[in-house]
Amino acid sequence: MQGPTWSDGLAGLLTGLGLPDMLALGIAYGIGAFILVNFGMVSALLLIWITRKAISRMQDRLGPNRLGPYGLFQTVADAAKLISKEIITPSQSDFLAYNAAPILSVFGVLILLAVVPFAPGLIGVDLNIGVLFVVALGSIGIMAALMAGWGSNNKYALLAGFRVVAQLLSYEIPMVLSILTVVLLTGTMSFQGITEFQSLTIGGFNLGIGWLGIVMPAAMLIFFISSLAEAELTPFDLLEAESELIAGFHIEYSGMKFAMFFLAQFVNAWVLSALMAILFLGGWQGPGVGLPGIGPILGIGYFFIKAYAIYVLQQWVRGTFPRVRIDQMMYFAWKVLVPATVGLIVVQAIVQKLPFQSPVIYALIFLANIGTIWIVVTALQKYIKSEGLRTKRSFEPASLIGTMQKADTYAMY
Amino acid sequence: MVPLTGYLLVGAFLFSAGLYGALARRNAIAILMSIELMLNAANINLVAFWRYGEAAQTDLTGQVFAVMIIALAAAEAAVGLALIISVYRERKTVNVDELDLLVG
Amino acid sequence: MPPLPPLPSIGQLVFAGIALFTCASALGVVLARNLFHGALALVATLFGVAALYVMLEAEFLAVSQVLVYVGAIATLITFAIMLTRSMMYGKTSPLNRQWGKTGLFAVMIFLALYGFVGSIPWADSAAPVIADESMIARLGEQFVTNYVIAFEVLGLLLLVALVGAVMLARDND
Amino acid sequence: MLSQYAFILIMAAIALVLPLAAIIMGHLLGPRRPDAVKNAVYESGVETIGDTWVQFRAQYYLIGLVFVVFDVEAIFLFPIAIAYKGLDMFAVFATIFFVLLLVIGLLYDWRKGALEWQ
Repeated sequence: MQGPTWSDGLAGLLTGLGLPDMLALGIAYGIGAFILVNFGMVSALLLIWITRKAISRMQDRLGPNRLGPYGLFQTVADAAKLISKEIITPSQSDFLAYNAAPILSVFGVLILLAVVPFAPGLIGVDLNIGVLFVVALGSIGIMAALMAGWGSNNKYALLAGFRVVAQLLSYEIPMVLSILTVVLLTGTMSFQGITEFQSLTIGGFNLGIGWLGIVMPAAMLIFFISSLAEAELTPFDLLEAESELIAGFHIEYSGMKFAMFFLAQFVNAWVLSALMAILFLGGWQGPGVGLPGIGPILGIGYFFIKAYAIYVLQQWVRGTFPRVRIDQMMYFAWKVLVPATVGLIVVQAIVQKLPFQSPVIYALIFLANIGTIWIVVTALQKYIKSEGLRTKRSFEPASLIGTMQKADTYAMY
Repeated sequence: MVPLTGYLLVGAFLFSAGLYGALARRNAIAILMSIELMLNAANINLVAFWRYGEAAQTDLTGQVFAVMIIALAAAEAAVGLALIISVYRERKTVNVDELDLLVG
Repeated sequence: MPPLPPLPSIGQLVFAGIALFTCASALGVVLARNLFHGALALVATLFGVAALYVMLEAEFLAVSQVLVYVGAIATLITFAIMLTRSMMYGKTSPLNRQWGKTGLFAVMIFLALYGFVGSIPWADSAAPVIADESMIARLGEQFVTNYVIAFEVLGLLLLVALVGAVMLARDND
Repeated sequence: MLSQYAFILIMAAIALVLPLAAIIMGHLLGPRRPDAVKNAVYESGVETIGDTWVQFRAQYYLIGLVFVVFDVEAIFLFPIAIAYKGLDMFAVFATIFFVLLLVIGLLYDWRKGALEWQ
């Protein structure tokens, strides 16, 4: 749209070699898509390594350190091991659903990389509806989880599949609505448009720190929390609670098929952190991206630093927090996050129509965000207090008799 | 460019398939899925006529109605499936030819 | 010897592929014995229809289709299938007694539509549109200006659906 | 615009083929010695009785229900958000009224306890 893009450049190069326009563009697209997909699959190895290192440091361990520098090649060895493992297909599994699920789950994540802007002009395609594209294709993962759970003909897998869907559905709403606050302010759904909105030009020099996360911290926080839930990371990893569900919906998968689910999960976490970097932390924006020549290279650097930093932050949260119960998970999504985001949207919609200069409007939006955070924190404190009281009561001997009810009233599925 | 006939034929096929499913299946959920097919057929026609209309650039009526039908289908599916679940709880079946409360 | 028809363009080939995929999945929906497979076929059909919207340059509709139909309605249908345990592993026929007559009727309807569509000289090509962001903006504007009544009524309908369906589907305990 | 989606189409094809190729590789490279016990469904070593059916709660359906309604709301709000700068006050109030209608629904379900996980 604005400025040259990589596909134009590559196609131009190919037409220069004497190829017809259509074919040149097709080849350029093919190369670009192939690189992007492979980037996704290979970066999963790096992401798994980062995860292991981060978690082990938090638990006072060393993590992988044998193979290669800092154990970098450990995940490569793991991949080689997984590829040479036997693929066991449980009897009575449904052929279609069982085999399509791992492929679809990877597909649904890799296709999202097509709209992630890495630098100015370096984005797979800058769709007009980029934001909604990401949200919509997230539903492939939901279907894949249901297919895996049902297809493997295992009670625990189906149960976990149901839990996955319930959780992903619940947290998709706050996520979509927090994205809506960004779209409401920027007035565009294309990722490059949103990124360019976050520049801060002073005296002709692009400082690139007009990040939306500064103006709307509450929306950013809500997005981060929902992205944790969407990526099935620890405070919300009750879908894979090993003590209850053995391993989650992919319990019956082994070898490469299991690896596909694993890969999808890690790449999904990274894509979500990249999204947060784009929407709230300026994506490739940073000091000096407006400069000719060096600008795009700086942009790639800024983007990857931000995305990986948020990824590490996710792992930090994962290594720190305990797991929530399913009723707490639902409570948090529907009774805290959704009302908070809806309130935020209504307030922001009114504020943006007030007859003030834009700095005043930004200040008002910021105040609304702070207010939202305060309300949420107060509500949570109250909830945690009552929860603590309940836990304490349930350990008192008198109430022990009260808990001996019919088992089904306590069942959590 | 694909002629308008192509889209209309796809729509006609989806509609006929949905009609068959809605009338011939026994399971209430299958009937609901067939109805979704028919709604989709209508939507394809709306969007195709919008695109091939005189003023596709300015007159977005076709698209507006298609979005509204999508929303309508969502409400319809939500209530319909809730009804089916509720019926299942009472009668332990969702086969429509076994739901004959009104037959003496 | 009549002149050969012109070679199909890439767009026409892609359209043919999508149309075949959509129609085949639609047949899968109504013919599948296993209801879960039917639901999967429905998801495939909905994706096919979304691809048709993209070919018609209505990208916002395509993405709404995926978001609402695949993300929400198909999931609801799957939930309902599992909650009512209506899988039917081929033990009983998925069709009722009148399937033969109905099939004939559906085929006749399709043939009638086919004849009707084929008999009218529709436009072979459409004027190019610029389907950029301003078109989506105009769509949004239409919701709250020209079609504001329909929009609010739809909001009311969704409210009623939310209240009514929840009351219907709750466990009564 | 259509050329953008050509990229998506190409990428979708590659993103489908590569995982498939990886799984086929796994099938080719790995050993293949199935037996009855290995292929049995793993349910913590307990023999599986009956089919997969567990009694699920309607609660899952209720979550899906509320989700559907809010999803539809989002579909309408995104184009309005893009057009927002050019809208007049009437349109703004129409939008807010639409949102509030659904909030009423959410509050009703909240009061009726449909959002509790019993």
